[in-house]
Amino acid sequence: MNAPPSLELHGLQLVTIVAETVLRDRITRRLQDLGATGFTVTESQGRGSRGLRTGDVPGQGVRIETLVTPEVAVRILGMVAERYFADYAVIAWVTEVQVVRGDKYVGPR
Amino acid sequence: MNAPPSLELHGLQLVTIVAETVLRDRITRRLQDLGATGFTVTESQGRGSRGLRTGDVPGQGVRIETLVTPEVAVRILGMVAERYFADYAVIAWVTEVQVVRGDKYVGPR
Amino acid sequence: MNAPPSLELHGLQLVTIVAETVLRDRITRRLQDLGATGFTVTESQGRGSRGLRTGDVPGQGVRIETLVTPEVAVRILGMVAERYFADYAVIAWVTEVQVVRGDKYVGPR
Amino acid sequence: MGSILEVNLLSPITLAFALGILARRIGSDLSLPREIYGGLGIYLLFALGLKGGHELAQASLATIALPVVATLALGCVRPLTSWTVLRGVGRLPVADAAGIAAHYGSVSAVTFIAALTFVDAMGDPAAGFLPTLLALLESPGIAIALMIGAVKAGTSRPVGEVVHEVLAGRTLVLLVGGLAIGYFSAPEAWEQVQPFFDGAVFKGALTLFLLEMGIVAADRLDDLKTTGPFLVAFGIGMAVVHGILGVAVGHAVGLAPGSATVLGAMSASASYIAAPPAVRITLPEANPTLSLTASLAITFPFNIVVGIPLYYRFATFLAA
Amino acid sequence: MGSILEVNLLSPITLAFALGILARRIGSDLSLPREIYGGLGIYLLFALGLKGGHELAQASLATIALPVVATLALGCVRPLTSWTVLRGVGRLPVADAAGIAAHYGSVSAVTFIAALTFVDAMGDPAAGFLPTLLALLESPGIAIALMIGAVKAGTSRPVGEVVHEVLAGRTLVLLVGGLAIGYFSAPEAWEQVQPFFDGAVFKGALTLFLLEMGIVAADRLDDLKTTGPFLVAFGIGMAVVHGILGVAVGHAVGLAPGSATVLGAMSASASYIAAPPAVRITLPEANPTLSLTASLAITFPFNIVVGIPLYYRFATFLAA
Amino acid sequence: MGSILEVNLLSPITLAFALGILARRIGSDLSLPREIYGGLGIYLLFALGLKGGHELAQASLATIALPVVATLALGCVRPLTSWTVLRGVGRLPVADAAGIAAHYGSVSAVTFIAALTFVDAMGDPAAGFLPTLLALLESPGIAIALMIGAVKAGTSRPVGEVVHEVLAGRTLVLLVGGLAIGYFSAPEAWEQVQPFFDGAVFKGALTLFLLEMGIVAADRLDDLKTTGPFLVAFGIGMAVVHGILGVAVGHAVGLAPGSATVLGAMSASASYIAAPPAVRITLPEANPTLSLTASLAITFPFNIVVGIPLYYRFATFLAA
Ligand SMILES: Nc1ncnc2c1ncn2[C@@H]1O[C@H](COP(=O)(O)O)[C@@H](O)[C@H]1O
Ligand SMILES: Nc1ncnc2c1ncn2[C@@H]1O[C@H](COP(=O)(O)O)[C@@H](O)[C@H]1O
Ligand SMILES: Nc1ncnc2c1ncn2[C@@H]1O[C@H](COP(=O)(O)O)[C@@H](O)[C@H]1O
Ligand code: NA
Ligand code: NA
Ligand code: NA
Repeated sequence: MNAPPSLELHGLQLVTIVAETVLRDRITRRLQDLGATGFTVTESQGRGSRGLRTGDVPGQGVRIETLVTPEVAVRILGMVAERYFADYAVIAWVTEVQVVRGDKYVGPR
Repeated sequence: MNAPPSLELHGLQLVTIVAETVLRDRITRRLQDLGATGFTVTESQGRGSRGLRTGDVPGQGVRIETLVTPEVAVRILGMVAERYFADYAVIAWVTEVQVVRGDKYVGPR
Repeated sequence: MNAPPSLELHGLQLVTIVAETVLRDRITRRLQDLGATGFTVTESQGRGSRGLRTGDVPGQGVRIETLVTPEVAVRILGMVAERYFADYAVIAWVTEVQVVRGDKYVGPR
Repeated sequence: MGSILEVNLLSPITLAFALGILARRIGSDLSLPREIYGGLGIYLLFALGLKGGHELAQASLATIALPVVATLALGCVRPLTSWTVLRGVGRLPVADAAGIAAHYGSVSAVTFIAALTFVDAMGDPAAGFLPTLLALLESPGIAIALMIGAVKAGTSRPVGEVVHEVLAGRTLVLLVGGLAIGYFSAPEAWEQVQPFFDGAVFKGALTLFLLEMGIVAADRLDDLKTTGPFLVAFGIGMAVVHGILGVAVGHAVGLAPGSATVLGAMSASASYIAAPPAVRITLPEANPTLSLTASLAITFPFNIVVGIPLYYRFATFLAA
Repeated sequence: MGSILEVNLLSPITLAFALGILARRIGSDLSLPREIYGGLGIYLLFALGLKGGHELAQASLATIALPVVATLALGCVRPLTSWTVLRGVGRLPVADAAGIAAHYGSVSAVTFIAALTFVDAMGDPAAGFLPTLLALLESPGIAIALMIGAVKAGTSRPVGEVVHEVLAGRTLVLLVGGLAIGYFSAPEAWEQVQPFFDGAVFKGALTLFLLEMGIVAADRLDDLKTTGPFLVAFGIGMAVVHGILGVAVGHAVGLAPGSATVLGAMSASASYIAAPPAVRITLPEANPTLSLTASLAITFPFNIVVGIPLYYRFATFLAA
Repeated sequence: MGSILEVNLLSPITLAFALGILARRIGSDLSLPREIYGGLGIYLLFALGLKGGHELAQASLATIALPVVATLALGCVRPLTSWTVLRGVGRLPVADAAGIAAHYGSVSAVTFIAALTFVDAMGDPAAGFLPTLLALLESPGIAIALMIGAVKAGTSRPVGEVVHEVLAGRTLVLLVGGLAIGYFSAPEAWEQVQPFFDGAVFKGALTLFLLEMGIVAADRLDDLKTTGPFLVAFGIGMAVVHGILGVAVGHAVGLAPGSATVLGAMSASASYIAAPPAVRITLPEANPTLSLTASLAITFPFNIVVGIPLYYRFATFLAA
């Protein structure tokens, strides 16, 4: 992308986590500790390998997105995998993106 | 991304389909047949080339995401294009992503 | 991705803008002027560097997605950065994607 | 007719609809949350069914036999008249004509309720079995028009699947389910919930619903510019023709003016809830803007403001 | 018993539940918007608390002391009987047994309200302090079952955190908060809002709520195929045992048949709002499909249709 | 004053607000679905307008002329006093001062309704044309404060566009639209819907609305730590000054104590629905946390709990 320098595009990683609603606050609270500077949540519904509707426990699922550096992404994915993968309906993936004024989202190390 | 091997990141494709609500069940029912192991749906509104509001037919639009292998992605996109592109307000795209424990989402072939 | 030629995949850019709800119509109205052929909006909630809840002003946040060519993407990001970054809770990023029948989304130049 | 129109125009129900239109025209952000609008719609249909079922339990089979037959006949005739006009006069493509005919072959429950409320206010309340007729008039028209469309368009679309969807659709399930519950409930049990499903609560909920319907209809007014004058003429003309027909048929089978008016309003109305998704799936080439604009932005307001008093006037004329 | 069952079956409340199940079984898209369903639930709990609080202000401490003790005892016993049967007879894994026991140790407020409405219709209204007992029976059972589960599973899960979540959960806050407001409000102030929180509005809202509960329950009926016959037997058997126990205990502490019936129905019921998220967090290995299917698709309908009349029959038998 | 405060504190309306605050402080997940909250807000404003319009139709122009002038004067003065204090005493930046002044130049409809309910309970009901005054007091203050801000900040922000947005905003459309409908509806037509828009249903809906407002306000209490003591003093002090001013002006133009109290409460209140988006667009440099915390977490609770009884006390003192 031929961005004029003024646009200051930064390569970052977008971590997307789809999880049962019951985990919403537990996960977002941890994001900041792991170095994320913010997050965006949307409501979702889904079906996965678990055969479980995400809405099995009343309330739907949530889709959490956070823009982070690669190191923070690894920490977040590790946390999600370790704590929640065994027992909960959770899925997480990473996308490479270009962020405007991306330096804002590089948290303290 | 320097993922520690323990994280088992898998390259997969994220297919996103934005469609009229009336197609929601018709599309998600087909996904599994084509090899997807799951999907996530969020509600959406939109405006496109058709000049049609997605909400023209009562009910809003839906945004369906499914993580799949490249072969399955092609099948899904083909199905959507063939069946729905001519007559419905539908759009579909593919993003390359890295998925934690991505092997879970490689369905039976 | 080994797409059969019939699928006509086009490389495009997906611009995602997360913003205060109060900006929803202001931003979407501008998208078309800048060359976008459509957009998809979902409701969201979030927390960012501003320490502000997106929902501080009653109403939640919105997540606007638009598939565009790289030139249009630059224009949109520039508009968002210039007009809204200083004073509003806004974030924007770009992802490289493959779009089915992507030529539909290349607006007039 | 002056005072009849006045009763209709100066009711909070009609005025709320006008306020909704006005609000959107001046660019207001006013809008009932979608879920509230949906919930009110469910409440109105269910309440209508419950009350109708309770009253049906008091009616004799002899009283309703002829009106039932007449209603089914209307259900078969209306999609055909619509189709004929749309193809013959409007020269619309097959899919569009069939799609619009499906809307005008079905009914608008809100128009029905507004007519009930109007004849109540005129001191000429309709018979208790009218909601049963509404349930009977809802589906046949959709099915017939879709079948015409499928045959003429030579498609192998899932008409069977769609017939099921219409029969299992929320409108019919609420109406028929409510009728059954009202019919079978013990009278004392019905009385315990009646004030919630009847009277001021029902009319108040209808007022709020019409406020939002005004907003929704106003959103379609701009489409009139692109859909052209034929659709406007069709939306009004079809309403008048079907309305007069409904009143006449009602009178012929022995309905009093209040009931004949409501049957006329029902017959004059066009669907905007049950028909659209059914048409969207079966005849996707049909342009949904045409059918929705006609039923929501033309026929519905026409009936609410002018049509219902007109049908009433005709019904009292026949009965005189 | 014939006429008792009839009163129960031919009420709009029970019939609306049946309609919800039927609608989903025939593949209807009918569904109350999630937000309306949530809002109705909040209204019902809050209204129940308000009314109960207003009536509690008229009760003497002497009258309610024994019933309170009896209720707390039921709250301790029910999770243990459930656990014992689930482990001993059903041979379920520790986490599943503890998870289900938490559901059957708590209560269903809707079953409680249906029982109140039923004894009203039978001319045997329950005492005004029963909602207070409901509030007392809600939480202990969840806490006890979760503690058993945490100990047996040897996990260090956040039981404390979860106990807080249950106590601060919406069900208890609305019920206890409503009780307090009803208790402290000046009688004239209560009268100004009473018609909104009581009588036909309350029962009408309950009818709509049960329509959606039928839809939700029907969605779980298919799960019965995979969860197997033990769960069906458990869901019905446990309801009967706890129901009879509740009625007997109520009779023993001096409750009249109406009140004893409601205590029995409360005891016979299983939670599907407060327990699920608590169990999901504390015992994530437990399969939520098992507990939700048992409480929503088996025990809840059983109590609504058959259980409540049965407990009433037993209560009048004891009182005879 | 003891018993006045008691009437106010022991009403379900005030107690529901307190429960909402408490629920959030103990970490409860209780919250009305956003759509229900929005729907209740629309209902309350529309009902207020309808009833006010119906009563306005009975008022003579002579009776309301002076109060109308007085209200418009209050609408011009209040943003100026607010601006002067915020700049002069608080030394806030231009944008923040203008933003907060816009909130305190407008009104809170819920405070108004609570005052109506309170004077009703005191046996001193307000005149029927008060809702008309509310509609008049809503917008001028926002426009004036935004204009000051735009001029002082030297920006070329879209003030015109924003004035349109405020005038076409949902609050004003519902209020003025409701007033017009209530005014023009035939009396018999109004009576048919009145029980839905008035009395217990209205007060019950207000109770639920205040439960959620307590939750929303509690979410802002933590912000008080960062916004500092000046804002607390401003939120209370401005309410008292504007409240006393409103009562005095009301008394001067001949309003009875009930009406003067309601005018005072209106004058003492600050907007949290109409003003925030208008300010956000016109003066984006203004920190929305400051204005929302002041109006929602300080002024609103102060008026609900202490202010309204105080203004009433003053109004009866003047009238004595
Ligand atoms: N292949 C997939 N693509 C997209 N979303 C998925 C996929 N699999 C699972 N999900 C989402 O993740 C949630 C949990 O999935 P699971 O843990 O596999 O049951 C589901 O409810 C879906 O929302
Ligand atoms: N360029 C675009 N970018 C993002 N979403 C789009 C775009 N074009 C269309 N859409 C979405 O796809 C739906 C159908 O578009 P269309 O078929 O072009 O009318 C719209 O309602 C939008 O939600
Ligand atoms: N690092 C991030 N990742 C994802 N979304 C973010 C991030 N930072 C901010 N946001 C979103 O952007 C909005 C505005 O952020 P800000 O301008 O930083 O306060 C927030 O409410 C979030 O929805
Ligand atoms: Na319809
Ligand atoms: Na529960
Ligand atoms: Na306001």
